[in-house]
Amino acid sequence: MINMYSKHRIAPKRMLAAALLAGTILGGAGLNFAAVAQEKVVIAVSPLGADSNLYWTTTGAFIMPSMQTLVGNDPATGKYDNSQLAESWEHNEDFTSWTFKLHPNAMFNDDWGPVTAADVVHSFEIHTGDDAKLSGISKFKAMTITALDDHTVRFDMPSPDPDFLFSNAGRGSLAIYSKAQFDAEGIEGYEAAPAGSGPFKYEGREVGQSITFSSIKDHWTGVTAEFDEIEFRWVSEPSTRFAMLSAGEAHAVTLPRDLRDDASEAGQTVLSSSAGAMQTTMLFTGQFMRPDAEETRDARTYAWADQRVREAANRALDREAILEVLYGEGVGALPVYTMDPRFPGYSEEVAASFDENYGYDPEKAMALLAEAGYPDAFDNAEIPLVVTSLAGNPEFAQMAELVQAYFDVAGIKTEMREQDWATGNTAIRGFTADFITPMRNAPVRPSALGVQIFFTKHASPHLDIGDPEVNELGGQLVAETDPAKRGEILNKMFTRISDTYAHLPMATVPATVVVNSDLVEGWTFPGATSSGLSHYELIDLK
Amino acid sequence: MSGAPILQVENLSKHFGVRTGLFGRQKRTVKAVSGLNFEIGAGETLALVGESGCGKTTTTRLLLRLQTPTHGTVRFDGRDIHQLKGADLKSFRSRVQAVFQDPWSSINPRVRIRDFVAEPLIVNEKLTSGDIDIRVHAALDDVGLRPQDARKFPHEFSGGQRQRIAIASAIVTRPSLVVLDEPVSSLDVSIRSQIINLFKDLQGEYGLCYILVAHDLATTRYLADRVAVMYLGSIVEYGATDDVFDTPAHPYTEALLSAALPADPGAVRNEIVMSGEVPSPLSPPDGCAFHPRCHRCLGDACRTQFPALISQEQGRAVSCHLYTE
Amino acid sequence: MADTPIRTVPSPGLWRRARSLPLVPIGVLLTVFIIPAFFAEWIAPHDPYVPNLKARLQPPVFFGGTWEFAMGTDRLGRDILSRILHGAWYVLAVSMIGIAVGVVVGTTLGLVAGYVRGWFDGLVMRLVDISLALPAMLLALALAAALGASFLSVVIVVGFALWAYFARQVRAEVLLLRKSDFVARSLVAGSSHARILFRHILPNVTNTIVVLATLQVGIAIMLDASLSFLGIGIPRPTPTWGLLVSDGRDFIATDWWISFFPGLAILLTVLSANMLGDWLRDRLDPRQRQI
Amino acid sequence: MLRFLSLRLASSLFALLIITLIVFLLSHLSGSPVDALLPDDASQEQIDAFVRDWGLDKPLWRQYLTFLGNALQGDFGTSLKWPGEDAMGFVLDRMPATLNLGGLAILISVVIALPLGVAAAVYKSSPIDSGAQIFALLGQSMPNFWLGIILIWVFSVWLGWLPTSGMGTIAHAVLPAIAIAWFQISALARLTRSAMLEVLDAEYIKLARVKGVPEWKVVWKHALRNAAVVPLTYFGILAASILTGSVVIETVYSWPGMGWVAIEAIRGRDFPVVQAVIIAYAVIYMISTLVVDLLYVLVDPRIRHG
Amino acid sequence: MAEAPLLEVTDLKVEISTKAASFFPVNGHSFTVRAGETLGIVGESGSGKSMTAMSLARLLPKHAAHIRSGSVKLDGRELLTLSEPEMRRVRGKEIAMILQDPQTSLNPVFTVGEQISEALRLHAPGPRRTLRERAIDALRKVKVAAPEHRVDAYPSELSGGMRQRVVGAIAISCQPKIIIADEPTTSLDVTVQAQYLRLLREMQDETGMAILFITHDFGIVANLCHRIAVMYFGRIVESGPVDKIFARPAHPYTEALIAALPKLRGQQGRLRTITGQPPVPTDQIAGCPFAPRCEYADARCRSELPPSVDADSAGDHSASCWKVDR
Repeated sequence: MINMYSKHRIAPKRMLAAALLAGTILGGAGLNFAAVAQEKVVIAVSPLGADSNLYWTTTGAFIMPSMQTLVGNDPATGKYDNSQLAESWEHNEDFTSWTFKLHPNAMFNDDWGPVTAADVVHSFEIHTGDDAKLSGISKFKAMTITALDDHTVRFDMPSPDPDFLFSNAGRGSLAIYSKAQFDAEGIEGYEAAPAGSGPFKYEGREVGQSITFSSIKDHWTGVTAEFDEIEFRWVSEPSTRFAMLSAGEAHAVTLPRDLRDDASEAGQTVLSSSAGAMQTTMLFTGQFMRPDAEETRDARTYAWADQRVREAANRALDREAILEVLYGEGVGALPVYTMDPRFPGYSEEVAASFDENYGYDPEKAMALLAEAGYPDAFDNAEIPLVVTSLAGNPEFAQMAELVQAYFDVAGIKTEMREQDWATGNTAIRGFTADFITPMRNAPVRPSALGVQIFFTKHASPHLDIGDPEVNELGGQLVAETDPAKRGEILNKMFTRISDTYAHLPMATVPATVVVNSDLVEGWTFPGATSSGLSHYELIDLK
Repeated sequence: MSGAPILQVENLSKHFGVRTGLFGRQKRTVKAVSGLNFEIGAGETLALVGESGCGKTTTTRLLLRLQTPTHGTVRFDGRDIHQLKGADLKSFRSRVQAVFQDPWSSINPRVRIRDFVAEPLIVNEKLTSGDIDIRVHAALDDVGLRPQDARKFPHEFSGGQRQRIAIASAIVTRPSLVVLDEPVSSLDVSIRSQIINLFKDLQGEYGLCYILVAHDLATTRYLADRVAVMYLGSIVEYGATDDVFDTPAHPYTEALLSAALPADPGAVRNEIVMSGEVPSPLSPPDGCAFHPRCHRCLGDACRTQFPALISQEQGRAVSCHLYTE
Repeated sequence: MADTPIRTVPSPGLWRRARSLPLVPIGVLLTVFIIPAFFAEWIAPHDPYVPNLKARLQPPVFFGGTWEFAMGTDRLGRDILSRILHGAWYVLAVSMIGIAVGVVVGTTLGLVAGYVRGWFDGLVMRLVDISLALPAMLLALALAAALGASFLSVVIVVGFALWAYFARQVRAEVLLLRKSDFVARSLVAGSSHARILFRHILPNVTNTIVVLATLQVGIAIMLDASLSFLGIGIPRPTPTWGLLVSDGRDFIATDWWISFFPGLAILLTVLSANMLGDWLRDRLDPRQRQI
Repeated sequence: MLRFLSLRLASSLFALLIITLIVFLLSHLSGSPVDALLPDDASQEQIDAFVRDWGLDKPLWRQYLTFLGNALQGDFGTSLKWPGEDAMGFVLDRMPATLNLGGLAILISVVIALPLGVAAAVYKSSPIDSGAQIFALLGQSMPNFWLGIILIWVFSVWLGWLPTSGMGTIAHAVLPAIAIAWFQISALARLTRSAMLEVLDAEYIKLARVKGVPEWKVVWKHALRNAAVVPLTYFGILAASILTGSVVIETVYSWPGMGWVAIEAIRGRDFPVVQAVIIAYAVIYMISTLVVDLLYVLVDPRIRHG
Repeated sequence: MAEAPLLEVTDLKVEISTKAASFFPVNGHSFTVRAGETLGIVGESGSGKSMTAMSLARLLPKHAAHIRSGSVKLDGRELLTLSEPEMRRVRGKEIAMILQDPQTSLNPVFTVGEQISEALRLHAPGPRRTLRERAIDALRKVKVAAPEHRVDAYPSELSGGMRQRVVGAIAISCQPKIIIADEPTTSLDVTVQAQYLRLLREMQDETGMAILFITHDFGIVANLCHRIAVMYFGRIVESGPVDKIFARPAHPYTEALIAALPKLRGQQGRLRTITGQPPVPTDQIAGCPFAPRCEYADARCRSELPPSVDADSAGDHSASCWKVDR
């Protein structure tokens, strides 16, 4: 009996232990994860490239909703407005001097006082320091800033900059920090909790996981969010984000196209930005039109140095089908990368003749290739096609696969190369790129800016296509200040780019976000920022 | 002893360094064997007896040149085996072989019998494959196996047969000396006598000489011409087998023999109570290593002085204070 | 010196061995893995590479689909079944070559280290430590960034991830074997160290190597899949199973078949390889007890 | 004992030194951080300043020596990707997250694998045995990210029992820990099984039965205590695998641990953090093997007195 | 002679069945052990002697081996029909065992004291301190020096002989009626073996327990046992008092075995041998299993199994051989 007894004595003990363990787990489960509290909005997006409260040390992909810039974008149209810190602005005739007048009632959160010209000057200084990595900041470094009075600042620049508002709006090259806070707490104060003037107050961040803001009840703009808190969660797996949305853990998430369809089928709501947020293309890299290309290397190693090959490549693509797969219905083809109807220089003719010149025509593609002697006339007939799934552009992998398939039909041999942005950039900067790579323009830059960055040597030398005519026009553009003439030059540039089949333009795409239809009624945002998202205070909860 | 000795061992010692204590600061020396002297003549069998840990195995490994001695020499045919090189070494390897205790572990399970038996020939002599086959078949025949067994793998044989295979491999080069390390202790009784007889037969036929390590004293007595009794790394008594077994001189030999159980309920046994067990070689007792267990301990002399091995008449030698003046 | 005696279990006859073959795992391996690897060209009903945009996201047969696409199609309308069949070859190649690299490097180092001991042994064991301490995944990321993701870099990573296991195991076996009587016997016979190493010790560790290699098939395939997940596997459009599962992972809740069937192929292959490995281990070496 | 430990420590340090070299070379082979960390339109002055600041213009060996010297003082530089963060400090901040997750994964794998292995050994060749083996093998047969996502859908979305992702309560850790652990269960259960089989054949088990010890006590007290030594030796590898597994699983579950840092840092060419994180991984591994060696001695008196 | 035997084994058969084969390693044998007596079971490997020992304690390997028939009575009580918990109380308390290898028969992770007191706790529970005292007592009984100190030692700290004494201490700790000793001295040195056997004899004298001693060594049986049973191929082929068997072996196998041994004193010529190999349990042999190796065998020996017959008139010596009267 002793043995029997001891057997029974031990068993309950073990069961107790098991129960304790289970209890701890379930008990813990009950604490926190149940559906999010109504007053807190959760938005799950891909992790950021860089993550810091010191905005100027990041590449500017995410501007915190607690911070404001000088110029705003209208949520419905994307047009510049005075919803941010500048009440009004003006520029001199040749666009070399811009003056901004601040809203007199603009206040920093956390009682750091009114927003003044001193704050702008101070922010300008920290943004142009050595540790600044912001996109477009090099332009700021060449400027000088002057505080004209408490609420007026003037920027002076060495060359005309008609698109200066872009830098201060969605692009967000200059976020306004509080000088008062800096004087009181130094850089550590910014690191711990930067005071901004936006409709949200910075609450804190878990590096790599989330960042939280509370909404300000009587904000100086008079706009107040209808919820108490907003939390951004960085979640790299799209399906995890989808799961969070489905489980009610997130109000809004960003999803790749197919999952968006799935989510919409499952009853969630897909919201698009009111304006185009991104343009995509595939670039023939390498300065293939440069006259000195022959000297520096054998141009024939680049199949696409021959315009007939470039045209064939474009003709080989059934854009309608590709865009439908990549972005869904309703996304229009883009005639020239960086050309946008919102900005000067838009060429109706190029757009109108796009179908005729770039339309799907495999026979013509094959004829052109035969004429060009492809592949026999080229040393390197196999064109590497770069896939960059690391860059947070989920559709790029498919884009490359589809392009490859269509190329294959037309007889262009390609070889996939999985490559991250950094490696690709290294090759491009070193002028050793021998691949076709997907590229995006987000937020959509003003045409003048975009065309110079991606096609001329003027803004970023390594992306220059090497066409003397485009570069010549680019040079004129830099010097020209008359809006009408600038438009003409741009128009010519786009025409030239289109005529020479300098790239494989794809689409203008709005930014989209999927919201949990049980929790969110709607949200209007212009798609004007790098991430596409903004105007969080306008999220309309059910 | 008939003729010149084939193997001479002089002052042979093997010490191992052992680190002990925290951080291994203390470096101790373990004297696995020390100051061994003996020799073997052609066609003779010398047995090494003693309890486990007495240095028998180390001794055989030194004789087989598997280990290098700390002091002393082993001469085979008059030449120091630890100095041999090249062809001389090959010749030594082919003339000295061994049979180990466990027939299960001493044969590579992945090698055919033919290749196992032939290995000493293959590595030491230049023979054609056909010649090797002939020699292997002859050796298998010698140990009572059939030529067709050469094609098989070890697992197809029983323990007794495996030991025959091991013996075949040991005699295939017609060696002069075979070291037998507990060659029958893992065999069944009914097989044991077959193998013991086989050793005798082979010795008669080829004039082999054996160095036998065995813990079964009856087997030792049956096979050995002379015997060296070892205790804690030293030889305590040495002499012709019959002499040593019939009139043991050293108290340890006496005790050892009295512990052996004759397979005869009527046999008279003079039981000697030997207290305790063999001390650790790490901390051997001072003086005579056996004195803590000795039933005839004389006192201080035994406790402090190491008794030298003193030759008696008829090639006998004893290391005991009882026999020193 | 308490040596574990090395004993081998008498192997049963060939016929008995054949009768007890684990037919199910072998059958599964053949149908899912080996035959497709070599004959996908002829078996696959569709071209695995060409998108068919009219047939996007077709569900599998019995789930609203048709026999034309028995396992459904992916987002570009490519036939999942054909992609799985064509992917088998790459999976086979990566795992086999990767394991071969691991076996050759690991066995050689383990063999020599265990036999000669001394400083070389110390060095090899430190290398093993280093290799185990460096997560293979991180190495892969760095390597992919350095060399570009390619078939070669995947093979290198798999080899690097596996060699240490072989080295450890082989070394441990050699340490036991070198003390065995048959090695002593062979030394007495006059064999050179090279002969002992290759003629006596190596054949006795082959079982271990074979068993371990079988069990590593799973690890190799998993590693390949994880690399695809991180975007540094064999580049597109090569339909390796890892890529197929990885590409379809977003759609587990909706278009589940995209990742389910390649996942099932991986599961069946790895399960069978492991079962076969277990069976081999039970048959070949009862002492063997590493993973 | 102490001597053994100090030897182990010395060899671990040597291994770490080699690892620093490998890590340094690899991270420098893998391209310039300039392209990852500066925007597309960075000017040449920006690039030059960056190169100068990070010492990228010095010869490689100088860079390594500088790196090593600083590393010895725990200074791996400042993160490039998380501006203002001290690289090692940043990694160390993430370490508890990974250790918590890894610890839970180890706990889960042990709690499941040990009984599974014991049951399989006790009921050798029975359906229980095959069932246990197949259950254990399943974890090794599924890519862990796939398993991870399935777990999210089943337990978070459909059943709503556990949160999908992120870090917070212990409930957040359950799914990722299971996703990591399941892969290990197989290996651990198999080891336990074979060790138990060996031990159950031992004489002292017979002796225990002869004494009249009830069977469950024979298995769980006499046999397991001995068999546990074998899985224990596997713990170093277990730790390594769990660290490796965490790289993928932390990404799936947005678990802000070291694995997450590692991937983000490598993608961003954040040299200082890459170096810090790999060294941290290596140190954890070395420490865990050291701890295993110590445990080994505690569990097995044969070694203590050997 | 009239008193009832302590242990009575009748027609015991053990079958091992695996997928590959099924055979009887113990094939129907009967023997008795009286209180205070030592019975030696002698046999070569594979003869079934260890299997006999394990089947008496009902500790055959599960699944594979089964007792097919027979009866085992201890003090008149049938053991084979006891329930497992009842049997567990017999084990250790009434039947104790000493196993072959002292290196492995103690659990390396528990102290000597824990292992002795575990047996005590199971069969005669008491408070911790008493158990420890009794464990020390048991060690003292097996003549372990400094038992108060050794009780806390791990097996790895003890020498082989010492370990086997500890195993002995576990065996006698609950004062069993019979100890089954399965080759307990095989791995010991002769001097240690002699000490151990002396200890066993003393313990027997002191407690009056019976010993079933299983061995392959005729030297041990000659010196320790009162009676001998010789096993071959799963059966007892001869049994009787030790002096009768050594003096006049009735079975050719016994006779050959004794003659095959080298003698310690008074040397003989060539050793007698038994031809062939001992059978393995899976072999199929018609008739007398020893017939293929027996020099006296004839046609009947090869076809018919010989019954056990008395070898002399005293009735305490029997053999299974057609040629007992040769």
